[in-house]
Amino acid sequence: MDPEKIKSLIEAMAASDLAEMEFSEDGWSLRLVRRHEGTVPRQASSLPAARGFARLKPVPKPPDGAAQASEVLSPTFGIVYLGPAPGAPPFVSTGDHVTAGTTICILEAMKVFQEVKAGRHGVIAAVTVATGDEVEAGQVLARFA
Amino acid sequence: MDPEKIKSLIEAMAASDLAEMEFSEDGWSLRLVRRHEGTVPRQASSLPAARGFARLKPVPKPPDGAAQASEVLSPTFGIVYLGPAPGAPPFVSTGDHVTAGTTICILEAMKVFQEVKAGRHGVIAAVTVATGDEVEAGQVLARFA
Amino acid sequence: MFGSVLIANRGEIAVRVIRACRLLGLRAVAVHSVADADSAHVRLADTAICIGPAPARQSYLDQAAILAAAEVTGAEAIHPGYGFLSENAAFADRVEEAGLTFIGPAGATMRVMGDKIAAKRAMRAAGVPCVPGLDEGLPHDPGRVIEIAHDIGYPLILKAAGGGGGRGMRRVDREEDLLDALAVTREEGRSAFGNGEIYAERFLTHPRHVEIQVIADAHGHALWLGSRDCSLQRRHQKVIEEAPAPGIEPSQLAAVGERCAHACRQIGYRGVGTFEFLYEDGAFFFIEMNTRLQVEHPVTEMTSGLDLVELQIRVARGERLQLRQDEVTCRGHSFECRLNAEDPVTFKPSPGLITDWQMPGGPGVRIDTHAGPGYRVPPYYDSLIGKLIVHGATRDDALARLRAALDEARIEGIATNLPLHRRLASDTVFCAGGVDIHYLERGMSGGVA
Amino acid sequence: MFGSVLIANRGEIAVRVIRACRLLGLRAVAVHSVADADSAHVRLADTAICIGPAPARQSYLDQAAILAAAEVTGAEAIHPGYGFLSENAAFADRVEEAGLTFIGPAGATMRVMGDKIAAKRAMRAAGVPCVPGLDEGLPHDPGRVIEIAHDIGYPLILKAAGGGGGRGMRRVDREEDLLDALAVTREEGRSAFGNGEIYAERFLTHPRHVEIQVIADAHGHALWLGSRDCSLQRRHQKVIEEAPAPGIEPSQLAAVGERCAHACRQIGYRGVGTFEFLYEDGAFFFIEMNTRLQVEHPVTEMTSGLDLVELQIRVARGERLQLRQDEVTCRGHSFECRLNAEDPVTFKPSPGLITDWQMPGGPGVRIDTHAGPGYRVPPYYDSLIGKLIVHGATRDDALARLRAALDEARIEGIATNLPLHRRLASDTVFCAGGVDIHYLERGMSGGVA
Repeated sequence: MDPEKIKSLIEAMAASDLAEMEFSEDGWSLRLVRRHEGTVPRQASSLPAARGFARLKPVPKPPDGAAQASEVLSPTFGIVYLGPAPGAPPFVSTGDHVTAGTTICILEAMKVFQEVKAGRHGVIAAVTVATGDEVEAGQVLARFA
Repeated sequence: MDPEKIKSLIEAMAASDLAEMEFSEDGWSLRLVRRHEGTVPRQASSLPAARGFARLKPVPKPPDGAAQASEVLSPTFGIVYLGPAPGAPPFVSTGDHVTAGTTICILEAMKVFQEVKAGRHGVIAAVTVATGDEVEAGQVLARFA
Repeated sequence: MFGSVLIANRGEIAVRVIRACRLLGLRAVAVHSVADADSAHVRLADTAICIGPAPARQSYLDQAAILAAAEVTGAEAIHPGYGFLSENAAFADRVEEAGLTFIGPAGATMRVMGDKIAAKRAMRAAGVPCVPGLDEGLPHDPGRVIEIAHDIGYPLILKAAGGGGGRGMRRVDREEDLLDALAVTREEGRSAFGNGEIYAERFLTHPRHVEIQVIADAHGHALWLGSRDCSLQRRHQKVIEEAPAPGIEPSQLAAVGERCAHACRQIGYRGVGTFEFLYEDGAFFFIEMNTRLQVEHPVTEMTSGLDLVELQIRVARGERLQLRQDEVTCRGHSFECRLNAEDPVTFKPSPGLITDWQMPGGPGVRIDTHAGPGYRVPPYYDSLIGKLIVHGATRDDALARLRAALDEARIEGIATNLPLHRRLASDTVFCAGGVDIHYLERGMSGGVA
Repeated sequence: MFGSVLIANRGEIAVRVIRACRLLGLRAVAVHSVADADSAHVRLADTAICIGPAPARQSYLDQAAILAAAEVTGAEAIHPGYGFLSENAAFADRVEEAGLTFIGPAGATMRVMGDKIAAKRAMRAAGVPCVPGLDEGLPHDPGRVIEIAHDIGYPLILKAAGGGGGRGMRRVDREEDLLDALAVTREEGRSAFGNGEIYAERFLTHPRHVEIQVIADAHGHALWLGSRDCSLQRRHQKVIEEAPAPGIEPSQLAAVGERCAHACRQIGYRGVGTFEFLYEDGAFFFIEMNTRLQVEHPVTEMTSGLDLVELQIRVARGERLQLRQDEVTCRGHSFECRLNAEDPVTFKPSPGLITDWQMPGGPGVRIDTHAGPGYRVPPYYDSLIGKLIVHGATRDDALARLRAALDEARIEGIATNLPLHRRLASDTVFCAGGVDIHYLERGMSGGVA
């Protein structure tokens, strides 16, 4: 281990905007972490996952490129409402023609309601969820023909 | 749901020595847990695993029946010492004849030393660990020929 | 005296109440929806019973299901927590009619305090300072309304008697806007709360939210247990609370606290409660009384050394408060951060699986939560997943501990408001103390919140 | 004044010290062995550096590696924690020689206190009550030894001057056994500690272990911060500690506390320290001074409201203690349970993977730990995986909180002593207070421990 090398690494870290740096050589290892300072918020998502603690698989993010998609995907974890009110007809049914922006369903999470809209025009081949269903982010809500 | 039935379940639980009981019917479910009282210790291992919290696989317990085993297994998670002192010859080597009770190695955990002995007589075909190794409970330490 | 308590709630407050039951040797009965079958309050209770499907109106708000659950489990008392049925006077009545103890004030008391005009009248009668304005509904005669408004002064605010939580209110800056605004607000009150009664009050432009915690037993003994400042709010939701309220003379807090305790005796109050005030230019103005345990009760526990839920259950059991007012002290300073499953910038809710959860510990740190690694935050209820509470010898010391604790906290898998809390704990204006209730929505000192 | 601290330790105490550094705005440098690369103190520090393989003598006890780590990371001070190098005077000297601050007393002070005879002499000179016996080594003349022993009285105990932690001691009940026992103990002292000096003391048959926490700054100001009772021991390992020591008049504790503070001034002590006493039949007898932070320091923090590690670092920085003795108060009562990875019956160590870890929370509960779900307890170090600390208004209240908290705690995957703690917290004799140091090994009130 070369003390000068490590010192220079610490200085390089200080001069950079890196959040974390790891270095190892000859059985030594060095880990540097920069704490957020003052009012600069550190996004939780930019933090490294803890090592040595339980980690579970995060929910997959829905893919981009909805315009070409053959499916309408849920943007979030939530509860599905296929119609605007209990007993009201659904926003869309199998065989319906929709255009980009047509409401497919409403998703509720913690009393906040969010409309899910079609990303392109097309014919609905199937609505794959029901009112009251809990859906994951990225789950298929409806399929185009 | 029949209130009388549930009441009778609660009474049955009170009269028993059960630690936990679950019951469900018609979409209702009931879970009863008895807390330990006074000086009666409740073994941690008898508790149900928490539901909805991270659970990892526990380390497998070594099987019983060492007398017939073709291997010597580690009884615990620890550090292996094949000899009684640094530089001293090992307790056993490949080809050695051992009897039930011959020391195979020493395991250390938190400064407590424990001898691992052969469970039967036989010839050592291989010692599968080295001094300083960390071994799991149930891991093979040596094999009989 | 009851020996078992059904907790008609979920989440961190259900866990909090179960802990108090455990402390007192009472059997704790949890009720839960299908969505909460794996929740911490179910695991910690002695008995747990499922009372319905996930939506709250079919479970935690279903009075019949909760009473049936109490009957079959042999629960003798019901603790409502906060939210859900905690301020529902009809539910309190039904609980008592069923021969059980409702852990809270009598339904009749809750009814008076739930009507803003009646509450204000009761408070004025007890000498509690109120916002300038009439403690009765505005008349229908337009000329008389203009006269009254002139006496109160502009800007003023029109409030529907049945409103609350920021709804049914309208600010009026000039006399020429008064009558139109009144007509609209009256119509809103009628359609939204079934009550067209409207009252007018002086509108305060830069008030702080300061509240007084009280407790009263069933034998006429009432105490105030300290002050809290909850001015850091967003859309009427408190974000960070602290005790005591900073920068206010202890003697002035004691004077208003004494008035609150006196009011409790006058109205025959029983249980824990909170008098909420606006505080502006050195004066207190009563706004409403919460007749239940508050989310922010821990900051008072940290500074007073008292266990409010234990005391609440004890007075519900008919015990006399052994404490004298001069034994209630305030030691140090405490902050509470509400940890919400929401985006820290857009505030969009973020239910889902918590993949990593690491909370701070050590001296002066307390965590109240039902969450943990592997917990899945359901989309059916509010976004509160825990509370991070710190205590320090002084306000500055408590702030330093708050920053250190927030820095150590880590929640992965869902978005949370931890980044907002970190920013607030380092915000120079908030750290100086005494921000008003608009501070957070104005965007703090550095820009947009 | 230093701006960064290297923590020459691991586990919960490394986490504890890092928290104090964070609070004070100091950069925290963690050192770790290969086995601890994933440990909490590594994650929480600002800088972490691996100093060697798993065995402690090649890492946490390797003075050269630690000093090299301080140099390359630019650390300006070293906190030794407890255990490892914390009472190694030569290490303290090397740290100071390297131009760094050792967070603890001067090496010379540690040397005096590390020699039991020298320590006793210093304490007697400061008026601290000691166990009857000579404060010098026994002579070689057998006749003189018999005379001295006669004056002390039987039973007495022979102790090697260099011993400690229960080693190098031998009880003598009768005069005819004296000379043989002395010869054996002298030989033991020579071979085990390189010091054949032996002293004799009255053997106490049913003492309690009561200790006094002190702190002293570098400007001659010393305070005592309260008492602790640590009588629940097994093989000289403390199991549950509490503050204050129950059933002893506060005035008597204050008198001995004042003596301890006085002794600190006399010997020029600096930092936190603990005077350990045996307490029997209403009298205190000094046994030794620990010149470092104790495992059980949190119970004093809970009752005094002070942060001992913060104060320790401040005095090491040369700050003057702002606190006056009359401002040090004791509020309520506190217990600490040491959570060990060991079988609760056989006490066999139980390293391995923690598959489930749920700790209590809420009012009056504090957890100090480096463990959590998914943490793998390594087999290389001691078995302490955390500390569960409670605080209550009274001893009974604290005991009720302790029982409730223990009931809520759950650790799966490894064996722990939680069942033993649960049993102790409900043991009627322990709950009454004041058990002696043999109580746990005698098997408590109900049978075999």
